[in-house]
Amino acid sequence: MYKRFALLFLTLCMVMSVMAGAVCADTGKEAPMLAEQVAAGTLPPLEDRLPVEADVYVETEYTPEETPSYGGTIRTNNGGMWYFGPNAEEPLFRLLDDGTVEQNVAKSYDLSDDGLVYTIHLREGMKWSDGTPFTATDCVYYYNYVLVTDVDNETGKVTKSNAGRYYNWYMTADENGVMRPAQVRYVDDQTFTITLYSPKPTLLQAIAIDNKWMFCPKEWYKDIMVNDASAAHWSGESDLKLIGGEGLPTITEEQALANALAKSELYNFENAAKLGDQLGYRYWQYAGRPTLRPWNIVSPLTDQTLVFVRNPYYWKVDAEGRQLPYIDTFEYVSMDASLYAQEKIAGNLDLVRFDAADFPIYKSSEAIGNYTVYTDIIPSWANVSFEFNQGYKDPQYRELFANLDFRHAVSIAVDREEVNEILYNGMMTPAQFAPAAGTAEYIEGGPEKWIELNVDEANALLDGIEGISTERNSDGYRTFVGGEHDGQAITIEFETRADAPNDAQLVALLAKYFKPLGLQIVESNNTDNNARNEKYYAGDVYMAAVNSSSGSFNVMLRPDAVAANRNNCAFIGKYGLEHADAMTPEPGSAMEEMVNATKALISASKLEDMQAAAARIVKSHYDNTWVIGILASNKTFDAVANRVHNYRDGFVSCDELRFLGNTRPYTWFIQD
Amino acid sequence: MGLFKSKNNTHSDEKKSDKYYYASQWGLMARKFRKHKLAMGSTFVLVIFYLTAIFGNFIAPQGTEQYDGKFVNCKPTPVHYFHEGKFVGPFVYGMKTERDPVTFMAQHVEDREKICRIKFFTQGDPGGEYKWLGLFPSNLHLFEAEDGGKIFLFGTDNMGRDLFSRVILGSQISLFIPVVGMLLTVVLGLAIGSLAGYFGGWIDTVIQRLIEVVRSFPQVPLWMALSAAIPKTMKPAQVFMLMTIILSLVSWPGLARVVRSKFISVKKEDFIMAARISGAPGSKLITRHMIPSFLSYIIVDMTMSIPSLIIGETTLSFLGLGLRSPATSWGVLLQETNKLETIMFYNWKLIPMIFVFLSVLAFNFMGDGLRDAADPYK
Amino acid sequence: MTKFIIKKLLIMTLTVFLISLAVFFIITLPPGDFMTNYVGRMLAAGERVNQEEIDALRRTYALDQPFFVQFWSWFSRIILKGDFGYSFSLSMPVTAVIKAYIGPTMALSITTMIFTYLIAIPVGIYSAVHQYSFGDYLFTTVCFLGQAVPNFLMAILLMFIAFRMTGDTMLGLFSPKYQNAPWSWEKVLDLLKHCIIPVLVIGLNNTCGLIRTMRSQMLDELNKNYVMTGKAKGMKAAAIRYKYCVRAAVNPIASSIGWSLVNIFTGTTITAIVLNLPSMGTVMYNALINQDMYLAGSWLFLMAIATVIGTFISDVLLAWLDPRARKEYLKG
Amino acid sequence: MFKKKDKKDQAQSYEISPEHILEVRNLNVRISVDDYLLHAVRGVNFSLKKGETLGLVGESGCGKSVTSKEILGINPDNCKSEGQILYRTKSGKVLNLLELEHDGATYRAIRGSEISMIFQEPMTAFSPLYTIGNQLSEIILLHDKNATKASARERVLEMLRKVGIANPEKRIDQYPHEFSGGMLQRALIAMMLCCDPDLLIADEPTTALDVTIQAQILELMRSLQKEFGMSILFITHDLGIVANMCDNVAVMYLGEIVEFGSVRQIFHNPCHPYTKGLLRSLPRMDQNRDERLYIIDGVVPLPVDMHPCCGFHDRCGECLVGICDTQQIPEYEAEPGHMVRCKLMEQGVKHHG
Repeated sequence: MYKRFALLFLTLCMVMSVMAGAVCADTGKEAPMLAEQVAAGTLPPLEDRLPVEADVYVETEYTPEETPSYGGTIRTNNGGMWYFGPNAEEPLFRLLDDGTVEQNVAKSYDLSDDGLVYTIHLREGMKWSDGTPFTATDCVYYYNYVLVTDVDNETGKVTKSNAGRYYNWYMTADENGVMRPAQVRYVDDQTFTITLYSPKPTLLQAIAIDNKWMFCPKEWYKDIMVNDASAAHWSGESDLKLIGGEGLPTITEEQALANALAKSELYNFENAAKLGDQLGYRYWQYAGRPTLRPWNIVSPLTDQTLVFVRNPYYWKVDAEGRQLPYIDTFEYVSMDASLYAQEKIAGNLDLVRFDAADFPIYKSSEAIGNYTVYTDIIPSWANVSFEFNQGYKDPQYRELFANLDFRHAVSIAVDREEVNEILYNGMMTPAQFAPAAGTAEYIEGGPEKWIELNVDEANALLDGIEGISTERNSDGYRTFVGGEHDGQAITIEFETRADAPNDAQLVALLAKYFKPLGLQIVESNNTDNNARNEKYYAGDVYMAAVNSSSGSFNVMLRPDAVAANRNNCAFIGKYGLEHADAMTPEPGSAMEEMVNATKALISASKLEDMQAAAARIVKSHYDNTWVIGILASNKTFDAVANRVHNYRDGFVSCDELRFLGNTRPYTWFIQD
Repeated sequence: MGLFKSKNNTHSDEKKSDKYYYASQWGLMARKFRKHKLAMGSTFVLVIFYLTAIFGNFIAPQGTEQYDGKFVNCKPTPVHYFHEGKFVGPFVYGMKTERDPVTFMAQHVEDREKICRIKFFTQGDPGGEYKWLGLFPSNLHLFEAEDGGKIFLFGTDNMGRDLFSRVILGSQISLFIPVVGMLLTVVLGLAIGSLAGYFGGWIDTVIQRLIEVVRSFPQVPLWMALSAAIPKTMKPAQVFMLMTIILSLVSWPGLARVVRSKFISVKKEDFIMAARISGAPGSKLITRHMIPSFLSYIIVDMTMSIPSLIIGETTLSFLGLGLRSPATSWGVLLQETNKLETIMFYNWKLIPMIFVFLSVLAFNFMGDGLRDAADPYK
Repeated sequence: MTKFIIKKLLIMTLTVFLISLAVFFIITLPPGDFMTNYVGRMLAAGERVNQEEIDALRRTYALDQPFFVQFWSWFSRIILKGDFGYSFSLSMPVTAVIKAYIGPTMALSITTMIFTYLIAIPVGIYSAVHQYSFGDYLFTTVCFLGQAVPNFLMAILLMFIAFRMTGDTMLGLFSPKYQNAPWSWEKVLDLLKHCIIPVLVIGLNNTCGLIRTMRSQMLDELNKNYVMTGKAKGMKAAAIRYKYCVRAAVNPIASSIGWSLVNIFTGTTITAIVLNLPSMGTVMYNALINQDMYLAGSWLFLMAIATVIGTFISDVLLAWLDPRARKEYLKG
Repeated sequence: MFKKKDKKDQAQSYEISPEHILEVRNLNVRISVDDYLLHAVRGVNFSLKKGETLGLVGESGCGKSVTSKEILGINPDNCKSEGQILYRTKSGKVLNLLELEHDGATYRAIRGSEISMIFQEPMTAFSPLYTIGNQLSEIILLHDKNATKASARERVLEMLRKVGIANPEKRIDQYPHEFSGGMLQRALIAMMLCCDPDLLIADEPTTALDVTIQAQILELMRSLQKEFGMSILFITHDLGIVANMCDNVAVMYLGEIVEFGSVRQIFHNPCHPYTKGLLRSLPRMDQNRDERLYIIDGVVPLPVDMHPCCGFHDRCGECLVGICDTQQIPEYEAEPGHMVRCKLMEQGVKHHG
């Protein structure tokens, strides 16, 4: 009896191992799912899909130690477009941890001696995910027709704020000091040039950080982008010359909308601006739009689970010549943030990112959930912080927020140790918002400034501020004196993020800490992060935020999160230069120095000037504590299923390096 | 037929059957109700719950805003009576917090060396001050551990707040919103229903349409929509009032409809006819004759409607659409249990659920008992 | 009958109109008109919005007009174009959102309803016929308990139990494995497995209510005089029960199908939020939290309409099932 | 003890007087209500001849309905009975009905076809959900194995005609709510006579109807009795009807038969104070208009915790303190066939007036 059973068992094992072997031990150069299509004749063979051999991108650095297998699905939470976007991002040049760039979509570049003309070389035979060729036309078209759409012919100034939306990497000062957009020109199918008005030593980094996708499929866009061919182009040149081919058809707004809708039901937009914004800028959310990415979305954005499937024309191979990526499918499941941990533990998510707050639960459940906790490095100034919108629309609140004593008072009213214990399991250290010791931008005493708890001093500071009362109303709050809000309690609303339950708790704690100061704190919860971001973009509709600014990876290369530039930087608010109707700071104010330093950084054409401007920005933070830091830690964590291989422990995770994208997900593979 | 008219029985002795026969309607109800053991038990439980809620600030060791950052997610502290075999009365051991070096999980362990006796009727810590019934300022608390000892009967939440205190303070909201809401419902339902039933005609038509419209709204989503519109800066007391209004706004039509139909049927009955013919004014007719004739029904119906109001409030708060922390209600407390890992690691946070469960069950049973008692045919 | 239906339909139209008025009022409840939001979004999209444009938009949405004009602009767009407005949090027309979620919501609701009736009617009959038996006490107790636990707690508890038993929390409608697999028996089984908890949670409350109603209806009927007549005729007790009592007791229950479906429909709201189901409930919740009132309002409106239609179905069913009611309805 | 077994081949056989169709011997019924045990029927004896009408008279709550339903075996399950109810079936066999299982085949075959019953409230005696025809033909289909739907319908039409329902072809397909009370009672009678029963129990069949209809229904019953030759057990509290309809009368009080006799005996020589009271409380044509109607003090008490006594003692004007309230009162024969259960009948007991 037992013998027979054992025999059966053995046979079963053998059958299974043979089957498993059939899946794992494939030595093919492409994924089985693609090989099937090739065999069926629905897809060209691999060599026709890759760029010419000399131009294929060979990924050597991240080659796994074990033999990788193709296939499988990775399932993670849907953290919004800025979570699933960067995971599969392919920029023209890729920014590296040390601040330099390397080849990516572009094969190489040449720089003229005067530092004004960049010649970019592309890969021959490279294709969009729908199989159409990717050429220099696509880059030139993108720049001239999608990115820079409305420039004044006379002055060369960008008139529509659409362009201001992105960090204006292409704006340089001409001989008269007027900022003018670069000229981007077609040379041949594998070559285009970028011509500047004055040198910009960090141009490639700027492109790598701020305009990663400096290309789009022209053929796909030409009849859905509004184009008034009768009017002269902003650069004064004909379409023909710009994009190196035949001219573009005339497309009215109605035609554009109709054509888009004809392409797919998913492209149902109410106006051309929306269409341009969604399909041109946030394109990776829309199924059917060809990309150069390793995985493309195939499901409508409304689906609960967004599915990204491999790009058969992906142009990277590993050291052995196998086409990347290894993993077939990425799934992003929408769910309430409170469910992440349990779904991770239950094994329904392969990857979840979390911070110190949840560390004990994830770490304790590693064995149950069959996953490993990895630690990532984040180059932050502070992980836990809060800040007030300096550009808030209400003048009385704006004046209060602008008062340094006010910020000093609230900073020393926070019991940092307690926040650490309650919210972060004591895993962080109390710190002000400043570059950490050991970094190039470090200022002596920066992280330690104003972090000693002293409620009495805080109250004394507030008592000294004009325009607010020293005595409290019946609820125990200070009120405004004079002005529109005369007699009303000072009530500050903090925006919190959807997927960060700790935000709400932090606000609750702040409310407790500020109650003795006589300040009322309320929380404004946003269930989806887009909603919060939109408020930031509007600049003047939110009052204050928690855990919004985390600092900068490198102020010179990426000032946005700490300088007066962006329209989504919480403390800057409407002072952000990207706002079409940006506020002008009062002469002589601290904010003016911040704005001027930012302007200096943007317009600098020499490396030293840039460094000097960056230092001014850091100093402004040191002097003004624009953002009030609470705790710092340079760590964040990932819980990754054990079946996912070739994941990197200790990688640097930040926006500039595209978060998880910095681990190059196309080199991950799954082995059950 | 009036063949034999009943008179006071001259021979009547104190026999059970006689009491059974001659008791008034209310006496009969009370008698029947007392016999319903489950209903009596439930009433007892509810009385205790409500008394606890009324004396909540005194019984709860902590106020709503108090917390202890050193004891986050602490499991319930056991109360001891014997130390090393010797009886010392109720006491808790001192508590030390350690963190696991690998997982950083906080572990709150008893310090067997340190004995903190439990004192009764003590002055609480600063922050525990309250005004009893909103009138009498006090900081007297039922019990407290000596020498800075920590006593968390139900453990603590993720802010280091004593769950026992919060359950009790939460009951002030969770148990009173339904009752106040119910009372509002009764007032609205009675007023509107009797208007429609008594006057009839176009008033009836208009009210009936109104009832139909309100009844067409699904209860929970409408609650959700209305609660979502409550401004966040509102004080808990105002939110409380708004919540009761919202709850009753949705539930009055049910009662109004019943009252209306009862009115119409009662209107035809002889004793109302008689009163009307004898010239009793309309208002007197309604309050003296008509409403008492189905008062028992209303009481039963209202008792039975409280559970859904309790569940409604709990659900809304749970979803973050009702009260917000630090104000507390059972729903607010249950917000934390939205996660599996909470149940896995901190199962004591489910304790508030027991109270929701018990109070709903108790109201159901009490309503059942009342209904059986009010039904003359059972 | 036709006259009755037409009359009911006319009243229904009036009710729907009044409902839409109430819904629109709720839409306008949150502070700050939706224009504030809209302008915010426009700015976010990189638009420079000037006063002229804002004014133009206000005119389109009739925001500069009194309440009733605004209402009419909203209402007429729904009636004439099927346009429910625009969801700002999801950046798409409300109609598209509803289209995407209505399927699963309906499927789940109908499954739950079938389950509800399949369980409630037999159990109610059993309980009534075997009044005060062990089974009766058991079911009655379960019903009481079932009604005492809020939906969301039941969902969490079942989720925990499922996790302890199977190692999976059974969230959503499919396991990761089958999420995007083509349809197969395994996938159907997987779907059914995932339906257990939602159906139980959504249905339990309703089922408990229905069991109790069915039981008391049945008890009522069992004590009616015609039962005596039947016995006097020489009918078997069971035959009387099934021919007369059950038929009579089921009538009000069967005719409650209309609003029962709506009950379940809305019951999914809370459960879906907790169990992460692809249902309108989750969408509505997020819309409410974000004060995306066009989306939330439309959903509320649809549910109210569903209730009206459900009530209508119930009325017609009752008239059809019960000769007395039929007569009464026909009369007036 | 009270459990009934439906034994097809009963070992015990019963004998009853050949002219009797029904004999009730020492019937006791106890009903448990809440935590009380009501002794609703206490040692009732009576018999019924073929073709005879027996009136069962008494106030509400005296046990007459319970007695009649016990004969048919349709009392609810909380009723426990002992004694004997002996019935001669159409086939001539004598059965003790109390031994039959309530829902058993034997009993069911008797109900409706041999013993029928018509009820007090015809409006609720029909299910509102089925047509009159459906409910009437059902009884035929149940008892007549050879009946088809068509033949049953024919029979129903015939019966409806017989009970005086106009336009039966139309009426047969109507629902009960489309009938008036009197019509429904006619329909009920038609239903119960469909199978030509030997014994008809009429439980206050006219109480819920108005006076003119009452007379019509009584007339109908009388004529049908002549035609079908059945016995009738007529339950009522209306002595006027008894005088019209019955041959014999049994007066019940608190579960006991306190007086039994022919109509003439009861009306002309009432012996029990209760019977006298009942008769005195009847309005009479020769009564002075200003004179108030006679009223018996008190109400029927509940038969709970019964100790040996005359049930009427606390309402009786002639009560013998120390005897009536402490002793079980035996039956006395006032004249042949006239039984009275009253201590006053005993020789030497002083009359109080």
